[in-house]
Amino acid sequence: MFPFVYDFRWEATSLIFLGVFFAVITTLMMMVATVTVRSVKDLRTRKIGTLRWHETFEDLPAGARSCRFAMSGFAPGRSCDNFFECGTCAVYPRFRSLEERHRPEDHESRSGHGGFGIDEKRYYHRGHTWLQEEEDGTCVIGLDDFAARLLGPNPTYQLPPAGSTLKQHQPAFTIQTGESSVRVVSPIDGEVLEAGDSTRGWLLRIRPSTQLPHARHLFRAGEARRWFQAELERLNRLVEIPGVGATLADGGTPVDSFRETRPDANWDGILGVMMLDV
Amino acid sequence: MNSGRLSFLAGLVGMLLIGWVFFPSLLYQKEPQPLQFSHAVHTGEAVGMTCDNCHTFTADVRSMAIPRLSNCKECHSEVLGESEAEKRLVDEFVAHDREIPWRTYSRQPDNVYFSHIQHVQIAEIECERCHGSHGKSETLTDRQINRISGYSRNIEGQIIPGLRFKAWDRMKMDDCSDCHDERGASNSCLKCHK
Amino acid sequence: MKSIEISPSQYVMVIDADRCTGCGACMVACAIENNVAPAHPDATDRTGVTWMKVVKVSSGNNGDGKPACYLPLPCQQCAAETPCVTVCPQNAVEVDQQTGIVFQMSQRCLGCRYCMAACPYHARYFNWWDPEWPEGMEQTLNPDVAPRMRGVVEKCNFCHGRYQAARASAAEHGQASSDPVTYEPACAQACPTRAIKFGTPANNEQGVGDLVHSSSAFRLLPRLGTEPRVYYLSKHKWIRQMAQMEKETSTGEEVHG
Amino acid sequence: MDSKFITRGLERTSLRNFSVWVLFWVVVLGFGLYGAYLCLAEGLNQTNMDNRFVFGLWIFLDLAIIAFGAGAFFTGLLLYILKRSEFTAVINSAVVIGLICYSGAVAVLAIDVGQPLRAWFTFWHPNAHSMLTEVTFCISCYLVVLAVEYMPILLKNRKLKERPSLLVFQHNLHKVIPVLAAIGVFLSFFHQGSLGGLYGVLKGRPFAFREGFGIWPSTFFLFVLSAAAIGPSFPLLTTSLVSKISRKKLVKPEVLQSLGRISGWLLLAYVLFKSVDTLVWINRTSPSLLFSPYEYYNQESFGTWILFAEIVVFGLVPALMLLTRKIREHRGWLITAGLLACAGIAVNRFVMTIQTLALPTLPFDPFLSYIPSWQEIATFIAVIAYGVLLYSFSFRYLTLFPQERDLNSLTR
Repeated sequence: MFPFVYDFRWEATSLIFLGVFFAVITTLMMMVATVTVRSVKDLRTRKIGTLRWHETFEDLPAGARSCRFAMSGFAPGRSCDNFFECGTCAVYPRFRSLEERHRPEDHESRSGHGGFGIDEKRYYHRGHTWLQEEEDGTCVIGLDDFAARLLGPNPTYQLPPAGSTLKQHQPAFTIQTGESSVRVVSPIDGEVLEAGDSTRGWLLRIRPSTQLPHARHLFRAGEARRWFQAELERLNRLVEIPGVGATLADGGTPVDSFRETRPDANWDGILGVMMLDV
Repeated sequence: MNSGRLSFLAGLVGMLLIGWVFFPSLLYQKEPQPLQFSHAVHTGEAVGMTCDNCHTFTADVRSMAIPRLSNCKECHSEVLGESEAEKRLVDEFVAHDREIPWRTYSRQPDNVYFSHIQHVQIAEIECERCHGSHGKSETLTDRQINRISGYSRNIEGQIIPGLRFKAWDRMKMDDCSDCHDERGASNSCLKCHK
Repeated sequence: MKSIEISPSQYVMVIDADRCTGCGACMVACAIENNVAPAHPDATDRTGVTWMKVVKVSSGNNGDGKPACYLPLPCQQCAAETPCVTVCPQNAVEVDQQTGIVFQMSQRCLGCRYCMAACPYHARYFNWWDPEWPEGMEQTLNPDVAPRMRGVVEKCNFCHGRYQAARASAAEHGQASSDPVTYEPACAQACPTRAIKFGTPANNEQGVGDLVHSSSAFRLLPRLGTEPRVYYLSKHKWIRQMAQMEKETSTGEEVHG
Repeated sequence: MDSKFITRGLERTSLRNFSVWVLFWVVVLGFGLYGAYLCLAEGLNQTNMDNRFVFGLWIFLDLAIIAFGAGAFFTGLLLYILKRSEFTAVINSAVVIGLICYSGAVAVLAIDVGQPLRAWFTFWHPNAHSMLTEVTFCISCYLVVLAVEYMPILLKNRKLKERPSLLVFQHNLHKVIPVLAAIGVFLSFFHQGSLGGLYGVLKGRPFAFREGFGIWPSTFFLFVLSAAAIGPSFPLLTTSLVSKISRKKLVKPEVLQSLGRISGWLLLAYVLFKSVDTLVWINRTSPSLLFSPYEYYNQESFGTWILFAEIVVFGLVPALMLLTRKIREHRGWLITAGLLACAGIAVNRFVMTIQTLALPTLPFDPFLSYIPSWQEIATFIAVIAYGVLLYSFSFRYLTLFPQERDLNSLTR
């Protein structure tokens, strides 16, 4: 193996053979070393939050990753490959302008679609939270109708204290319901000012780092309707909910709690898959 | 220096001590020689003996014999000097005509074939080449036997990391083959193994 | 058959198949000389260790006046493309350049048995059991041969213990180590009919130098190109043809050794 | 109970059912390990191998399962090197199976050699001319590669990835997987080939001996090609089997059909080359050593039917089946074809090992037979049980089939 080992052979065959072997071993060791060094570096630079979101995104079922323009019909079948960061997405501006030209914003005011209350003033995030700008410039965050029906009655919230920092797409708070707990991702970067509760109609008051109209990754009412529709279909593929699906086209109202209609389903799994916490 | 680093260093030193001091003494079983003997006195100017005066070829000419009592008796039929060892030699061994159970330092493993005659007579290699200054030593050290392999430490080498600084520091296969290489002798397995 | 490529100073064995009576003395002498432990009670003829093995070969109906012959089969000490040497993963088999002896280093052997699969002569043996000698019998072990342990391969090495001893006494008489020495393996010594001859063609001990060129000399499976150092002699054509796998030879033409 | 460890969105059987399943295999494993222990402690006299039949069941199985493990390298080649991204669906499972096959084979080899503690000698004093040296080096390296490839799959476990250090390590490791896959392909090419070369170089065994290019006999290339041919077939089979047992849809049917089609082309090429090789061997190689090839098939148990079975029944037939669209699109037939293809490779490995040793070389030698002892079979069963256990745990707690969440509802 080595020249100092008795009966090491200085012949071409041996040298080629051992050369290849050592090359392979060295490459392997270098790779593991590089990976370790990079990991240590990543741990030091505290990119964990972003990284975790990227990993979570990669792990999402394909159905949960469809592009917003796929839902609006401008990019059929397109999957998001930018971690839902529409702000930095290369194709966003093109599709956006297309959308604006061909389908001017739907101003048809309806209190709900598919039985979900959609508020024109609110911005919706794909983790089933919404953001609403208050008069004093702060924002409040709440859970949308869809999430409320997924969670069922009386969920408990573990909210971050005032002064905490929120990062877009990274876990903001945890909800406990039944046996399962799910992490809800923050719709935007910001600082927590005050924790609320469900009786006040919102869960967190924050000071966002971005002004809402510039937060491209959030949905406005028109888009949110289509997205709710897609989410309902996704849910229906996971678990057949009586009263949802086929009946929805008739404008029927979904049940108040999905859970109660199908108590036998794996609700922990469903929660995770629907609320981007896999 | 924080306590973590300190305890790491302490542990390192501790482990090194165990490995370099404690473990070898555990690994090797010490066997004292039955009698003290000074090669230096015999090979010194006063007596002037050479190695082959006592270490002669065995009958099959492959080994050098460890001297038998008859060798000693040639001079030591009675006490010559004043040393304790010599008194014991005469009292315990010569008087009862009992062979001295010397412990051999350099017996090779069972699968090794070593022929002294080929090395000493044909190749004319000096005794010192392999046995070092043993012929000038004042005392006989304990024989150390590896408890696992059963080999003498003179074969495996006294230096713990296994290094060889002088030709006679070790008598391992590599040492044999190095010398064979130097002298252009064959390094075929069959030459030394049985 | 190709002419020999064996260096005249390397050892050859010449076994006269016509003289062999199948008595098995060579097998016994070999086992004793080389410290082969008594067979385990469960051992069969396929799991025992017999460096030298005498096999009986029947002629069928083409006896040529000799209905059967005995072939003592030691390791054939192949001189060319030695099959066991190239396959060993860790250089535990070696051909000694001076003597031509193929030497199995049992201490290096992993026991993978690839060499046994490679050997066309089935002359290699695996230690399926721990070698055990009856109480007291270990005193009779030959000090010139190291016993082998369980799980390693071993084989005939032309009694190299005797070679070493011969080498030492040659040295005593001042003979340089490059000259071949004369010695006789245990099987040759024990053969009551002197069917086994041993020596170097150069020194022509027991006439081996002439015998290997005789017209009745042949080797086993010569077409494999292994150039065995073990030669056989027979005046009987069927034996020669059988050993060389030559089934079609025209009558009246002698096969030259 | 253990639902916190199961990937969200995957539906797994209850812990109770799983425990029963595991317990059964643990008992089987225990029995197998006892047999293996006997072989190690008492020696190889526990087997029915002997000085003539020096290799037996174990070598045959090693060769076969290493060929089956080729799915790991071949799927890696398709996915990471040839960028066929649809095979993301099976890569994790293929890696786990590769790991099981290789580690199992290495474990059996360690029992098969007489002095396992001397295994390092091969590394310390390698004989570069021996095919076995090459096999030893490559398989140990590749086992390391597989273990490293398994790590990101393992670290994706729901609980493990909670730890930032493991998450980051997994993330970075995943980025270099294409390099690992490339090394894996390189190593696999050589050791799959050398396993074939093991027998092809044996001039002393005219039944196995083949001519070739340079130092490599033709069996070297045939083994590489045949391993690549069932590389896609075996994951197809295992996926179907796991799907059956777990009652889940695991991958889209198109992926399996795609695997089948690739397998079919490679198998066809293999059958072609194997036929040419056999003809050269019958007409040139074997006669040149004075061995009449027809004699090999005169023996009672090994007639020419085995040659026919190997090349036609288990070679050409599945190749054509896999290349026929209609058959491929029928789930049952697809699996049957995959099964036939894998059986064909197993027959080939059987012929190269067992039949080679059974046939005599010396003119006065008899034909030999060999039946493995229960200890040998037990050791083999231990490998199966180990594989089932490792796979079961991986399947339950890791995400082996990324498409599974999209294909199954979460209704109990």
